[in-house]
Amino acid sequence: MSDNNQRKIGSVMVIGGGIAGIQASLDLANSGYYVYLVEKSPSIGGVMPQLDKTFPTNDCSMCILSPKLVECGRHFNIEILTNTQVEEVRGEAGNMEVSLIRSPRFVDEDKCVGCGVCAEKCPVKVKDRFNEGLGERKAIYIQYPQAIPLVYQIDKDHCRYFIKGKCRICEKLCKNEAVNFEDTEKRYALKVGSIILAPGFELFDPQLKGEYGYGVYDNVVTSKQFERILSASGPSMGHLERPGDKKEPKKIGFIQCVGSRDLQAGKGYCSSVCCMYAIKEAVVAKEHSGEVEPTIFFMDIRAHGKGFDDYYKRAQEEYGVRFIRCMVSKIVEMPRTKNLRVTYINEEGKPVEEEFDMMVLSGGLTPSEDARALGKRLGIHLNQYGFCETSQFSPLSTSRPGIFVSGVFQGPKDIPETVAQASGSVACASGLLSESRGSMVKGKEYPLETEVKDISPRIGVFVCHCGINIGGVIDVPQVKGYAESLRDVVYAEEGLYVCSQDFQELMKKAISEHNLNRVVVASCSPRTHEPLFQETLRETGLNKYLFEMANIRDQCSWVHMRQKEDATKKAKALVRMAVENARLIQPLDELSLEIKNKALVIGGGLSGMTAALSLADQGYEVYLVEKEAKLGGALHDVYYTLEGDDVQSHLREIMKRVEANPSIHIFKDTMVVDFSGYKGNFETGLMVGPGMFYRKLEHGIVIVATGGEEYKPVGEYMYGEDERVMTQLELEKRIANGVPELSKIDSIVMIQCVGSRTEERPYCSRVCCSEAIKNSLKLKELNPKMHICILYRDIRSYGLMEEYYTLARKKGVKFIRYDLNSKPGVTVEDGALKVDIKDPALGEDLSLSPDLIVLSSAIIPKENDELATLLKVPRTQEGFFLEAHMKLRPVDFGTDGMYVCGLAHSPKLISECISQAYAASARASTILSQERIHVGGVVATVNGDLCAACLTCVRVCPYDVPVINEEGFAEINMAKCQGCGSCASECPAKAIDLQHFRDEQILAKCNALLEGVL
Amino acid sequence: MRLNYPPNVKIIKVPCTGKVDVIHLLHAFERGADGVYIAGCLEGDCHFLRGNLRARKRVEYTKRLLDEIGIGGERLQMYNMSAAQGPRFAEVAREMTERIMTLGPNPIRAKNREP
Amino acid sequence: MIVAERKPLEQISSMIESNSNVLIVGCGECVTVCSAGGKKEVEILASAINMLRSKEGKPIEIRQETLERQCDAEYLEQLRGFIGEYEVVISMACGAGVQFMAEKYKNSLVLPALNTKFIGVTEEQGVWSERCHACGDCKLHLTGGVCPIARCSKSLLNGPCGGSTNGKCEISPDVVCGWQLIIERLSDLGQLEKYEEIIPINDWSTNRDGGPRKVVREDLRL
Amino acid sequence: MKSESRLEQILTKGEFAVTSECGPPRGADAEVIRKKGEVLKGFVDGVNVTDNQTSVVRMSSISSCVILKGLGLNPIMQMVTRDRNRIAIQSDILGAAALGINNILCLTGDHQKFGDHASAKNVFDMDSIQLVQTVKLMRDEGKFLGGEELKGSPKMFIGAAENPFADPFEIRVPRLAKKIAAGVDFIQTQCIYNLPKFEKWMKLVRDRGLHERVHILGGVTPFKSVGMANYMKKSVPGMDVPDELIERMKAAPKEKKAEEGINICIETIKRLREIEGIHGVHIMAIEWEEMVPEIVKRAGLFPRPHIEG
Repeated sequence: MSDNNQRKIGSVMVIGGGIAGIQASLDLANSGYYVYLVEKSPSIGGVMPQLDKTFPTNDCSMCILSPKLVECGRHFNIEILTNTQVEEVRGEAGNMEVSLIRSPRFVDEDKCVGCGVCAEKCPVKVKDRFNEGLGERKAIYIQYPQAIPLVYQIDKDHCRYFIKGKCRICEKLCKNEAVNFEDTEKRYALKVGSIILAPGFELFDPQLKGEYGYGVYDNVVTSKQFERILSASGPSMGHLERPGDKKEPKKIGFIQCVGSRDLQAGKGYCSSVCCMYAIKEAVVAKEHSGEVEPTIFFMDIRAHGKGFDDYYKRAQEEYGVRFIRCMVSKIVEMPRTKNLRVTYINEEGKPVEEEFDMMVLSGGLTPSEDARALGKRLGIHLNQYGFCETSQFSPLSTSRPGIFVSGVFQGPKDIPETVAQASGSVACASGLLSESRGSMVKGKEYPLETEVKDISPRIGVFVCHCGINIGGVIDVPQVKGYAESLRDVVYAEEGLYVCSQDFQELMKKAISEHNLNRVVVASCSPRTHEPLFQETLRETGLNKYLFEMANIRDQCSWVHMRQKEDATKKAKALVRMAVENARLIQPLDELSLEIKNKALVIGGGLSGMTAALSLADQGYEVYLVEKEAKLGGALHDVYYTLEGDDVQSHLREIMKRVEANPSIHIFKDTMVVDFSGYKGNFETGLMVGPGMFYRKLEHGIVIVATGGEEYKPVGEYMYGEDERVMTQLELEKRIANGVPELSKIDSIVMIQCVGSRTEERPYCSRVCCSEAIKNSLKLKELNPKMHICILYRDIRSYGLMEEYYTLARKKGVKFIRYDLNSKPGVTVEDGALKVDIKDPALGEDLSLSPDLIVLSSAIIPKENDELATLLKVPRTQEGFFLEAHMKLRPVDFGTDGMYVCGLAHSPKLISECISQAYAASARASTILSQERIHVGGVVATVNGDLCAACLTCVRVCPYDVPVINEEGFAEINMAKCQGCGSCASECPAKAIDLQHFRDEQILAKCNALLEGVL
Repeated sequence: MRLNYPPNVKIIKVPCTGKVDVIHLLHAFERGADGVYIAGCLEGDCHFLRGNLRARKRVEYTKRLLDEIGIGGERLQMYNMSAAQGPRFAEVAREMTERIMTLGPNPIRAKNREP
Repeated sequence: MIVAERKPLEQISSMIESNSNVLIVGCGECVTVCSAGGKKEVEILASAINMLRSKEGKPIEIRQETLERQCDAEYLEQLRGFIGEYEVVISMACGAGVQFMAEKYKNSLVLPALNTKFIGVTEEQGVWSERCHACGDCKLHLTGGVCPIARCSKSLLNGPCGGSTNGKCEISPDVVCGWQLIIERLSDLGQLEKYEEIIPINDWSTNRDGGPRKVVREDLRL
Repeated sequence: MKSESRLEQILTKGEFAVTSECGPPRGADAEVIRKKGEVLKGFVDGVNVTDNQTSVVRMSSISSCVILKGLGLNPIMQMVTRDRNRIAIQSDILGAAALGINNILCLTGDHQKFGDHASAKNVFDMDSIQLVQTVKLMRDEGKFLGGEELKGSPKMFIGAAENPFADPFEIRVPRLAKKIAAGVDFIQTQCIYNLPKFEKWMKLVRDRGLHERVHILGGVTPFKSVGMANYMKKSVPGMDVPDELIERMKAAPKEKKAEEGINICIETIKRLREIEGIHGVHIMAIEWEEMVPEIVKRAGLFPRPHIEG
């Protein structure tokens, strides 16, 4: 029997615990696969925890990451393997054996509860790599406060015991006996069906660019260091100060392309994100202090993502960030002030010297040495820079079947693209392993829930010492005694670590012996520990909502360390509050609804077809709806890629696969005419052409892939008036069709940003620069002597496309810049085309007389406003669909079960459309793979008797959930309610309550806290 | 981050500041609280889209009510901060405590203490 | 709906200055919808009165109830069992409800907590505006569906007056000239010729000027 | 003749009529009104007596009219519908007629919000057009609104105001037509500063032949100062003051501002006389009655024609 006939293994290994690895793990685990998340450092999170804010929304990076970290950390089907590296992979796709090496942590993961006493007392201070060397940590440490797993680690290289053979203070202090100096390296192997690589990147080492003085001058920092300086959790607690003398810097310069677009440094690619992160850092610095004067030295501003150009504009106009288009030639430190004298050549070509307080080097992204070595060990092809090689039409597949890739290891990219690729790679793995879905996951059987509704409360209170974290400040026995005295409390106990495994057993015993029907734990924080205790409750047959926590550590002992008596008093109040609330909490039924395991994909272009195929591969039936009479959408107009792929043959191939796939039901000439339902249970009405008969579909998810098209710039640059003026796609068609006149042409002028980055369409269309370069190179193949001149504003050949920009220049394509306020003028003189332009670099007026003018025209969304209204999904001002979150939910709509991908989301390349389509498919699979979904819990419920049908809730709900039903009162669908409680707090009839946070409970908590005050 | 703040500050958890009702705020003062503040997410960062903006409006309304009642609207505040702004949280706790110290006890409580 | 607004707290509290207990009764209809006298407002008023009194060291016992409607006797009947225990009742209904409660409970002192403002609409969440004066003789068919009596500050039947400026009423730039609206509507409907018909002097006897009004449907009477 | 009004006679004869205005005092002193009357005597064909203008309480229009009548002037009683219901209005009309007042100017009246009794209840039992109808009914048909016949009908020359500059412009002419249909005999317009716009309006009036069915008197008010010009522009509803007039006032030397105001006024009157369908001028020299004789003289309207009887 060959390996191919073996049953595939339903588990996947994800290598790299950054945002890509985390997203991939969550999507895999939520769609029926067991996941090993392998991370070489002591905790997952990657680079995102180090960042302060994220562009273009200025969301706090840690805040948006944290929920994913926590979910990852507590997921049944994700096993996080930290301090671990992959040594070797044997076997084939579907059936692989991975050898792993785990280096010692010296702290037992099962015993450590993360209380941090060890680190408090550890005598050794070490430069903190998490803070990029700007702060200090102890030799026993966690990387950052929210680290997952929340387990300490001994830094062997700095630990006093390991160096001098004496100390072991941490061991003595750890009441849980978690410290283990005898820990050793371990080697073992695991079997998986597939592997997803997400090893991430490193920042280019700026010491390699000696002219900037990094490592020599105090106040030259890397962009990542600057992130830490800006961060509220950073070494200066969010105070903007320069490392040299802690002075607040006023003039801050940013140097772009440090280790990018630099052939000398061996980096011929663009790192894609540095422009935006530098702008963000400049803006955030400005927000820290209005005094700051940021300046960014750049070559081209590459703000090619969704909403980026707008951000760039605001940085200039609202924040007054100064942008200077030039390269800095050198930096010299002023000996006394430690200020930096920067020399650069300005746009007029004159050398300028200017003094700055601080310089930030925008370092490029590069695959880490470890990642490259890993790639070699796995036998996958890497390109010259060490990025994983992939093709345009399968951007997520490595050269080795069964191993997929996502994130920066595949090429430089920003967070949303990384997240999309992570989800996308999950769809690839899932497509491979769908027959084994669910075979490795761990389910759990719980006892039947005890009925408690009409039984009076019997409350058990468990008070935690948390080692000395709580016990060292608060008089725990006294709090326990006090708890016993409270109404309806029938049992109280204290424990050294209430969260420890043995205490859980004790808790279960107490619940059954004392017939407890409500449980209060007074300990650390529900943020990290609530799920653990709720799990214990479920194991004893109690509804998980019958649990309440008093936060006497994070909100008491830790913050009132020096006021021990007050802290004990407050702890009692917090316990009293928890008990009073526990008396009122009710078990909440989570309604279990069947899922319609079918998908609806709207739009039959590349993205829609890719998503449909991926869903079909994953084992789902798909309805694919296309407005036109044929599939393929905008791809019919593209003939080849920049890299040379034959697009039309790929298109034919994919269309054939879609048409032949028995799981895909295609509706052409079809319109969506009505829509209702919620995740797992949608209903969509179609008018199916050409007969226009009505068809109703039931499905569990929706993917919107309605696409985009090239803007026809009628009236601009004589387009539509002179046939020698055409768009890039029109030119491409001629090249592809081999129109013979083309090779005879002498000169061509291409104009960039036609209809993009304008008042009307302020966004960058992202692909036009590479499109122009692509067609120029093709024309140069036809006729190497052809004069080609590209008039541009910024060349945005991001990522590896930079190489082709370099190539085009080498082949003699001329690039001339223009400003928005002096656009090129196109006229016809004596029958000849004439282009007038003011070159801002030379300040001269140029006049060109090309034979052809090619306009790099914007990408606009396909007509979609009616659909948006039907689906109740939002769009941007420009008419692209708007995702739930710009960074971390790039293909989700705010409404659960609805996704977007491709050009309908924003302009993008073929490979990016494909990645997103896979991503949407993977996200959809997290719902479709379930048999039932549980809805309810913390949701708003309406008391129809009280409801005045006033519509307040209908208007207030940010998710449009409430409706007035046929009986004339408000109805809130449990499956759609997000549980924010806005409706409840505005209902003038008090007819709405948010479960688990009912008014009665909040008032009782209030009363309990304020007991004895009056 | 274990940053010290005054122990008189006690926290009632809600899923979103959008859940905070006028009556919750009044109730706290009715029961003798000297001051109440709402710590919501940064504006624009609401997980539930606009809960914190709704809360701010309700706080403004309740402040006026408290002025009418004679408790004083300045005893009620709305702050916006992110989960990563530990120092800001402690700073606000101290700021609010100082404000209340200056204002003195809730007049209801003061009256109750009179012999 | 009938739109109302809570009276200033000071006014309400001064009405019950000498009382030691009070029953606050909300109404579940119009005044709930316009957020003036529903269950939520009852809670807020109760809390506010409680604080006002505690602050003065004169505690007061407060009971809260909210009826489906205060303009129907059957609902008012629900107070029968306990209304007598209270020295004073504050009704958070419109003027009709307050009076009807007083009529039904002759021995109870019933006080208004609201100022009843007008018959109006919800222009947007939190904004209500007047549309109808209940004049008893609807003329909307003559004026493009915009009421000159309710919408013109002077109730002119042949407006606008000379004070109409930029489409706004002379009383305030924030008030739209009712006649401007009528003319716009007539013009949109292609009925501008109607404007030149003089609407004759009005018969106000159907209005409150004819005395308290009553509608009787004999067929419905029991 | 509908009445014994000198104004009616002048207009019927086809003479260019001159009226002016006189605000009653805020008190019971009859001398105030007499003094104002004396100034105007011989220079005007009628004097409007305002009725609690801008909702500020003053001596009643009827009694002031009687005083002026005693001086030999021809008072035009203004009556607003704001303060009286139809019972009081009809009663006052009868009373005024009995006292020899034979002109009435029918107005709606400013909202009480502007006056010194903002908390008053307004009446608005009828509007100005309905008031015109009422007076006509009493005069021509000898009936009360209630339908009963009256004995001794009030012979009043019926006037109304019209503001060609108010919004919305498209109904300004139809509105005049409505007033004519209601039975108005003469119209006094709002102060005219924007002559081109006024001429446009008059063209529309003539296009419908309305100028042949009613006597239109153009209203003018001299600026006393730049401040007044600005105030009229910005604060008086329905007033259209072109910027160039304000500039002209500003440009005038300090001691000659008032004179410039008079000059503008006189120029306006002269231009009004040229407009077909304008039968007279109504000079509203607010609290500046003493200037009326000079204006009348310099506008070439003095002496006033002699009327028999």
